[in-house]
Amino acid sequence: MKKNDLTFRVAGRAGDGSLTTGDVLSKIWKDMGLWLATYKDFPSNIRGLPTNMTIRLKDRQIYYGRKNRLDYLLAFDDTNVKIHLHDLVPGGVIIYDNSVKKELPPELIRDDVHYYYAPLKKIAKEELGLEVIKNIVAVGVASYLLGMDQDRTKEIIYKFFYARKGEKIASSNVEAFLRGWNYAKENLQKKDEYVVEEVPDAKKTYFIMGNEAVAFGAIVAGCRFISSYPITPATDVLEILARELPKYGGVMIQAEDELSAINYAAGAAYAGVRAMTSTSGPGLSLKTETIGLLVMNETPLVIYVAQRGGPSTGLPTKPEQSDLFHAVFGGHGDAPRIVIAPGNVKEMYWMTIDAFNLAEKYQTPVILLTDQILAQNKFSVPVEDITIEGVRIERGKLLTQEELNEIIEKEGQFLRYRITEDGISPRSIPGQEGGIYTANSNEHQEDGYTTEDPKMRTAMMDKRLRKIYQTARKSGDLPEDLIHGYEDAEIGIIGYGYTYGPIMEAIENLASEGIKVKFLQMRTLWPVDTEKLSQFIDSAEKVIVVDHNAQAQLSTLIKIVYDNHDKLEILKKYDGYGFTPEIIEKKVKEVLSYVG
Amino acid sequence: MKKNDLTFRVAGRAGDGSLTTGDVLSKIWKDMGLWLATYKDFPSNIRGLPTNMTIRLKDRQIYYGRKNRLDYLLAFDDTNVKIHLHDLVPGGVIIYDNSVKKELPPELIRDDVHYYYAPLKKIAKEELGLEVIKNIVAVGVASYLLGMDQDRTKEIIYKFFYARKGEKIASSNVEAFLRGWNYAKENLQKKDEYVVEEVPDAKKTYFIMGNEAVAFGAIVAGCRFISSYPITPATDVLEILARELPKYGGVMIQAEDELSAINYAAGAAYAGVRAMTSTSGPGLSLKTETIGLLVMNETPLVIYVAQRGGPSTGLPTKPEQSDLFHAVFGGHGDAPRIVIAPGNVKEMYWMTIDAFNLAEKYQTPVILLTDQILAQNKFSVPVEDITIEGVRIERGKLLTQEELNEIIEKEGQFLRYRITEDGISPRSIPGQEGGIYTANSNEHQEDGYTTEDPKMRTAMMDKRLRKIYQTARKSGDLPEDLIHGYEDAEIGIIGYGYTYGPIMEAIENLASEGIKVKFLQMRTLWPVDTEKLSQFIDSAEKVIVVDHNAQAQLSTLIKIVYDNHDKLEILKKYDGYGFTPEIIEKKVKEVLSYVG
Amino acid sequence: MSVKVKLKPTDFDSHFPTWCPGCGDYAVLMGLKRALAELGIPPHEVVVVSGIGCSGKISDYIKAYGYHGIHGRVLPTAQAVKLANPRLTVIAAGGDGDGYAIGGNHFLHANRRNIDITYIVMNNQIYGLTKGQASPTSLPGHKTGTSPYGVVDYPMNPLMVALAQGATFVAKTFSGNAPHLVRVFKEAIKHRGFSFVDDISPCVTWNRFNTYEWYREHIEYVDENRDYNVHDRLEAMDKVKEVMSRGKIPVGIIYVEEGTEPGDEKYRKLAGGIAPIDADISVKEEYLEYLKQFE
Amino acid sequence: MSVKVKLKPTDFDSHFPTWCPGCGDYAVLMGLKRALAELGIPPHEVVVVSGIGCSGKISDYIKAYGYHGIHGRVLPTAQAVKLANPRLTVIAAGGDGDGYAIGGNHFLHANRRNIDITYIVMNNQIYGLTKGQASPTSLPGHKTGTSPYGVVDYPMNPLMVALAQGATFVAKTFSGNAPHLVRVFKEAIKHRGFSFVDDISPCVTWNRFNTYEWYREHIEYVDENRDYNVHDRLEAMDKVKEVMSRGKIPVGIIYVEEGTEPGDEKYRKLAGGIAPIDADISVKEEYLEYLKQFE
Ligand SMILES: Cc1ncc(C[n+]2csc(CCOP(=O)(O)OP(=O)(O)O)c2C)c(N)n1
Ligand SMILES: Cc1ncc(C[n+]2csc(CCOP(=O)(O)OP(=O)(O)O)c2C)c(N)n1
Ligand code: SF4
Ligand code: SF4
Ligand SMILES: [Mg+2]
Ligand SMILES: [Mg+2]
Repeated sequence: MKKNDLTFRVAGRAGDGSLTTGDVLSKIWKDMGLWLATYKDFPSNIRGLPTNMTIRLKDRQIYYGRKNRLDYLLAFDDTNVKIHLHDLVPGGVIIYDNSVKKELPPELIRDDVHYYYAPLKKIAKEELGLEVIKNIVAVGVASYLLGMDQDRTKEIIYKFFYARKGEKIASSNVEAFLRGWNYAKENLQKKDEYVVEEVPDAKKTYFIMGNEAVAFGAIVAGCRFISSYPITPATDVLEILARELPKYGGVMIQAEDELSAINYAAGAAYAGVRAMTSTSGPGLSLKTETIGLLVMNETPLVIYVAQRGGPSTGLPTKPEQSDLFHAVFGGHGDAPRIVIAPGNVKEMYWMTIDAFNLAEKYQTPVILLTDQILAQNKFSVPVEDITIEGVRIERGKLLTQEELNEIIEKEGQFLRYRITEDGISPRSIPGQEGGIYTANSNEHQEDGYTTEDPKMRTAMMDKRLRKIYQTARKSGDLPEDLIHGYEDAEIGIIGYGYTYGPIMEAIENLASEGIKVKFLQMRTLWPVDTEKLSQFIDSAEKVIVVDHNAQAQLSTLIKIVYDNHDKLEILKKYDGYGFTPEIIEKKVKEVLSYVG
Repeated sequence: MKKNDLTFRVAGRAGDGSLTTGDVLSKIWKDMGLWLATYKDFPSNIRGLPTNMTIRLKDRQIYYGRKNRLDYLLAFDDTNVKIHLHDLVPGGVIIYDNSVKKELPPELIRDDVHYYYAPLKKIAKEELGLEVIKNIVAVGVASYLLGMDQDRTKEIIYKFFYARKGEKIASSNVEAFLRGWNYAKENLQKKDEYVVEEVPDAKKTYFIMGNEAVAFGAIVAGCRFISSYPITPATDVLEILARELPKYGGVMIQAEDELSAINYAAGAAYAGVRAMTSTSGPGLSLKTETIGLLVMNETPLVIYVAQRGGPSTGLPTKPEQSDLFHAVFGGHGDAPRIVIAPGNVKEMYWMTIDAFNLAEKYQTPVILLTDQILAQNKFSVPVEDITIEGVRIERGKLLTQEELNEIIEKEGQFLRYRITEDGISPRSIPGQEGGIYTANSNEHQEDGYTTEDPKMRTAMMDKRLRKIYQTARKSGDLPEDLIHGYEDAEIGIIGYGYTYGPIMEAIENLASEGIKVKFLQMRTLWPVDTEKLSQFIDSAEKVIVVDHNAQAQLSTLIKIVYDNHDKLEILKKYDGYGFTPEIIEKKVKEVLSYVG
Repeated sequence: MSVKVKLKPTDFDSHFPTWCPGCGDYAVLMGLKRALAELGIPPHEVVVVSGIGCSGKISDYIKAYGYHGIHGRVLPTAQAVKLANPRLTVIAAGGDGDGYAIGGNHFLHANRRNIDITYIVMNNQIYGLTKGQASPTSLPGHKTGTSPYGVVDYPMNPLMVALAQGATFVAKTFSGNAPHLVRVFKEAIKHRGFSFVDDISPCVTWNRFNTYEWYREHIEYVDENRDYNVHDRLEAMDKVKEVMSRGKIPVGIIYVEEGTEPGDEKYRKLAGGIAPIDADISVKEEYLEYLKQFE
Repeated sequence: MSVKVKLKPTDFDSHFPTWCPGCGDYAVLMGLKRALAELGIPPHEVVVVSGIGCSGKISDYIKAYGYHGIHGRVLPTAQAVKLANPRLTVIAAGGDGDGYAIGGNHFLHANRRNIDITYIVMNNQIYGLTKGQASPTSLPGHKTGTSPYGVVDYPMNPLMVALAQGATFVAKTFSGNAPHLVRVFKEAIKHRGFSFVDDISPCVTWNRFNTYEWYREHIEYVDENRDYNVHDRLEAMDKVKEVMSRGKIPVGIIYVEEGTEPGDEKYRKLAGGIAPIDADISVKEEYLEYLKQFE
């Protein structure tokens, strides 16, 4: 019996409701006390093209929603059986909706896989009069087959729909669930070993999507203005904040384009409001010029970037980490900014708060760089990991009227761009008496007035660089890069963002085979913590850089600051799918085979 | 006597005509057979702020228009004496327009400098009735003092104005010249040693600005469409082509913004016309998204970028080389492009032609990266260096209708994005029968139709990378990086763009002191010729990277491909002024002092 | 452009669309195929430049040279294709987000340039592909993903903007009325100059407010029993304003200016009537003339 | 906004301008100082957001909070400043290139949003700072650096576009008529909503065609002996069109819509009337409500 350890995939066509099926199942399993992680794989299409969602569950923490191999497939048509058939493990399961094509053709039959046929759509249409409810019929079939408790499941479904759509819809969904359950009970003979059971005394968790965590982080951090232009996979943040911000005196402006989005946000930030803009690669490209402006006029802004497959429109709904070059180096002129990257949903929450604090403390744009996998998938997080305790709002050298008065009294004048030792200047906001200055895109003197004086120019440039490359770098304020795994391992791995998930799982799996690996999770991508990075690489024989893009962008960044390039092994991928633990394990073994 | 070797500066206020004075003097000297190079230093202002132009002349090739020290200053007011006084060499000269302030104050008097006072404005206004003609009065004074031949000079001035403005203006300018000459003859006693004389049998040269050479290169290369948005220091190219292209069936579209500029150009390129867009940093930032599109849909386009001081609006009329990061890495997704950089005006012409050929052969955007110094200054170039002989128009795999028919006959179909060994696919243009395809910003299959298939995606990405990183890299088509100076020197220098000028001069000066230096002039900045670069650095003890920006962008690029970072010495500058030979010489000596 | 060959709409068939069943964009695709076929323009002489959005996929679904560009930049590309090669029939197409939000500036200026292309906006008053956010044409009060409390801003008025900016052909049609749509497309393509067609193309998935039925109730055909001079810009503006003031949507060919020289011809005239695609680019002695000024 | 303190124009003095003598922008600077002083708005409650161009330098030259941003992005920034803090008087200012070329899209949409700011375009029908290229308002035939054979395109019509897009205050004034300009600025600043003022601000250096004299000959004041209803959008459009059809330039307060709720107020209303700058951002228990959905 394989209990409470399952990789389950629902696959259909866009518009089919596969994602709904997945959502309902997840909710049930979550309430049964299991830990979950999802991996949604959908096309840039509203209806018709193949779509699927993988849900992984365990009775303990799970890092990531995807594996090379699959236990369970719920397929709404034969096309989807074909697509996923070979991902199934021996002993795996297929639930196939045979409403349209009664039988699967021989080439779709594997001996080592268990098949269950159920006319889901037909039951929904003919017995329930509503085709889309086939998703819940499917839930019924799967629940039965997985040996779940009927009453408990029914209760969860009822509650789920009741909260969202009321009594009537809740009842009809329960009805659909029961039809599925009963069909299975009457017609299907359980042959497989998979079982999902209630976990006693389960840890309390949130089941939450990265974008949802970022939006919450923004609210808690005091963000009161967002302006963005919709784009997958970042839109959720805009939509959530459109709904939530007004509750707290905030404003959401759907901009006419990305150029205006970032300039709206900048205007609010200049006026003293914590502000952000959110986007993905194409929008980031369009925001380039303004990022440079914000470096120049030292306006704090959080730029949330959920990466997807590029270049250009590319693979608009698929994951990739190919905007790193641009995040770090994009824009004309010398325009250093801070780039930070959370590796999981918990960090997405906390590092959003960091981003706002860093932006104001260092009076700079901060890019919060994530990716489609973290942004759009849900993960179980212990409730104590997302709390408001310990949250600090640090506004840096933003002056109150009193502080401003004091400066003027003491120094006779207020200079917004005062050249200070740490490179950070006192900051006033419009409306304050005595705080007048010009936020200038031209090089400027200390009061903000345009200058072309070479000495002042050099001093201003030095100041701007100093605050990022020295003050911020040494401050301890930047999210620390973390070392996971086995410190004394001779193989190291470096990655950032979602690859944290598959790498952590690979480390566990390898450890169970006796292979020790260590992992440097980079959380501040710019400016790089050179010392920690160098120490990490120095102390390993070989270091594998997990780089989800074609040009090895992360490896390139590392090569700039670490000069023993031979130590680096690059593991690349750019086919629109996330790394899996298996791929990383394989690479580690390969490298091990020729190291020492 | 110091003959035919002069660093001369005219300094006044914007709108004062300093640049005109410089232009007329240059023209005279050019016609006298001298070699010239200028350095214009003007503010982002139309009237009032200090502006100056330095002209250097020799009787042999001259690389660069600026030096730390100055021989001659023509100042239209005392402010400009103050600004430039300390740049003068001992024995140097000041011609001061004392129309307004009769005497210079004691703090502006140096013992080791010769002063000549002349009321230029007063003469112009009172004797000639036209204040602006003071520029030509000044030319008269300077010509007299420099011992130039009166008749010869008069004749050149007459011709110069006759060609531009006709008989009447020509005569009044000659009159102004004579007033200046006579004033000097009657009132001034030559005390200095500077003399400029006609060079017998002088080589025939063009005296031409970088932007003028680029525009000519575009015409010769068959560019028949330009669309840009005005921006200093690139506007000249747009203006010249606005005038010239219609003569050859070409079109200039002044776009509504930079986003459209590049997309207009792209449309023309897609339709089969050689096209370009021109800009500077801020415009480059705005064009980012479309550069990625052109990488994706494999449309050939030349993007001319004349760099200026950044970030943001920055120092809009001053030189800098701080757009390198963006030129190479700008844009979301993996979007490799070709970046080439001429080092002098001759190369600006030839490499513009290269850019068009490369764009079409490799079906890619090509960034032609220059800078304000090369773009807006004039240099003497032997006439045989800018010719139409040897120009080849290479259109790569652009098909004729016949070739297209053949493919279809042989292969049954035409696939625009056919995956080929060299990564370059056959290219049709709209209007051709059988050549239909979609130029797609989404990842696509071989006919251009959108795909999300992981295998096809990987193959297409590989193809796009292959054509740049392998085919183009190994082809010999990319402008070769050049090694100048002394091959066996232990000190090397690396630079690109305008720094070619001061570096070449520094090499000559150092050689005369017995110090040997070699110089790798990078002309292809991406993809880097790693082998040549490595050999160059390997074979030196220390290599100085001349980097006109604050973040050492060129050095950073080198660090990616060359891993003995300790060998690199970074020489940075970012105060709005170009490197001078002296700065480079000093650095070489400094490095020499602690190397072997 | 003259009628050249006998063509069927199916001659323009390509990959099958992946739009939702019932989407208004199907009518545009079919209508375009029919219009082109009836005008006898062969596929290889047609270029369809489209943006990003559900609507933007149209260039993937029609057999013609296609340019499926980036979001919002349809018009510069399309205009330049025509400037480059006037023998091509150029159709620019995209959504209301593509054309009126991110692409608004190019819309503003394309009207001024009057290059001889046809611009079709599939206006569904919503962002379709990104799953239902407000667009500049969404009506006040409309609740969408980005307007959970209802749209706040005054809606964009593309017809009036086009008229204000000098457009020479302005029309509005409806995907629910195929014959009208085909007629408008044909006239638009035939018109010499910039032809702007705003097509009501309902999104059946994300816009449950502005449905086919809703549109049918709100449309007022201005070209049936036309009561104003279609060649008078001010009268056309008055008409649009008047219909809209009654809460209705004016549909029809709204304004046509004949006899104005298309912008591309004006540019071509500067070049002696030669189009860039026909220019001789072999290396010529006459180029050297340019260098004289530097001697 | 209420009259608060007695102020003099010189209270707004700052760095001395570097514009050419005679430039129309001086009048705008002076007029703005006078208008603000007469309205009694103290410098620290004023924000001047400007673009890049000669005109864009204005934020360097007035004592007020300034934002000298990048080319073309004046309006988003300015609107957001007001949305963030409604107690501020926000002036957006820039050139015709800045506002109608590169910034055209934001102009299109600012009219729709009706945020309570004043937008002054210093329209000299040329690109001044970049030394004389055609702008969207340059007239056909005008020879400039980028139109050596004369401008080809139909000129942009900002007044009509503003009217078409829902603007609630539309005016045109002239730097050659300081009293008019001050009056218009005052009305614009007082108007609650988006106030658009196109100011004729001659460039004496690069535009030798549209000179002060030329403008004096072409201007027709529509607010002297007004013969139409200034509160009727369609009548205002008719007036603009009619004056222009005679080759004249309509100058005056052209359209005013009173009583319409400004956009920023609408957005504020969603948030219970609290402005972002006044929002409490201390960490609160009530935030936890949000997390319930994930339990
Ligand atoms: C620069 C950029 N920003 C945002 C997006 C995301 N995006 C894709 S389509 C679209 C809008 C779709 O709306 P519309 O143009 O009305 O087309 P529809 O899908 O309704 O036909 C957006 C915002 C993108 N692809 N590129
Ligand atoms: C993105 C960008 N593109 C181009 C420029 C160059 N530029 C500076 S000002 C200007 C236009 C000036 O014209 P206008 O806006 O009419 O202002 P004016 O100088 O006439 O007042 C341009 C194109 C720039 N600074 N930034
Ligand atoms: S989502 Fe709307 S616009 Fe997109 S295909 Fe479906 S119906 Fe059409
Ligand atoms: S160039 Fe023209 S716009 Fe600029 S300051 Fe001079 S007169 Fe004014
Ligand atoms: Mg739409
Ligand atoms: Mg202007």
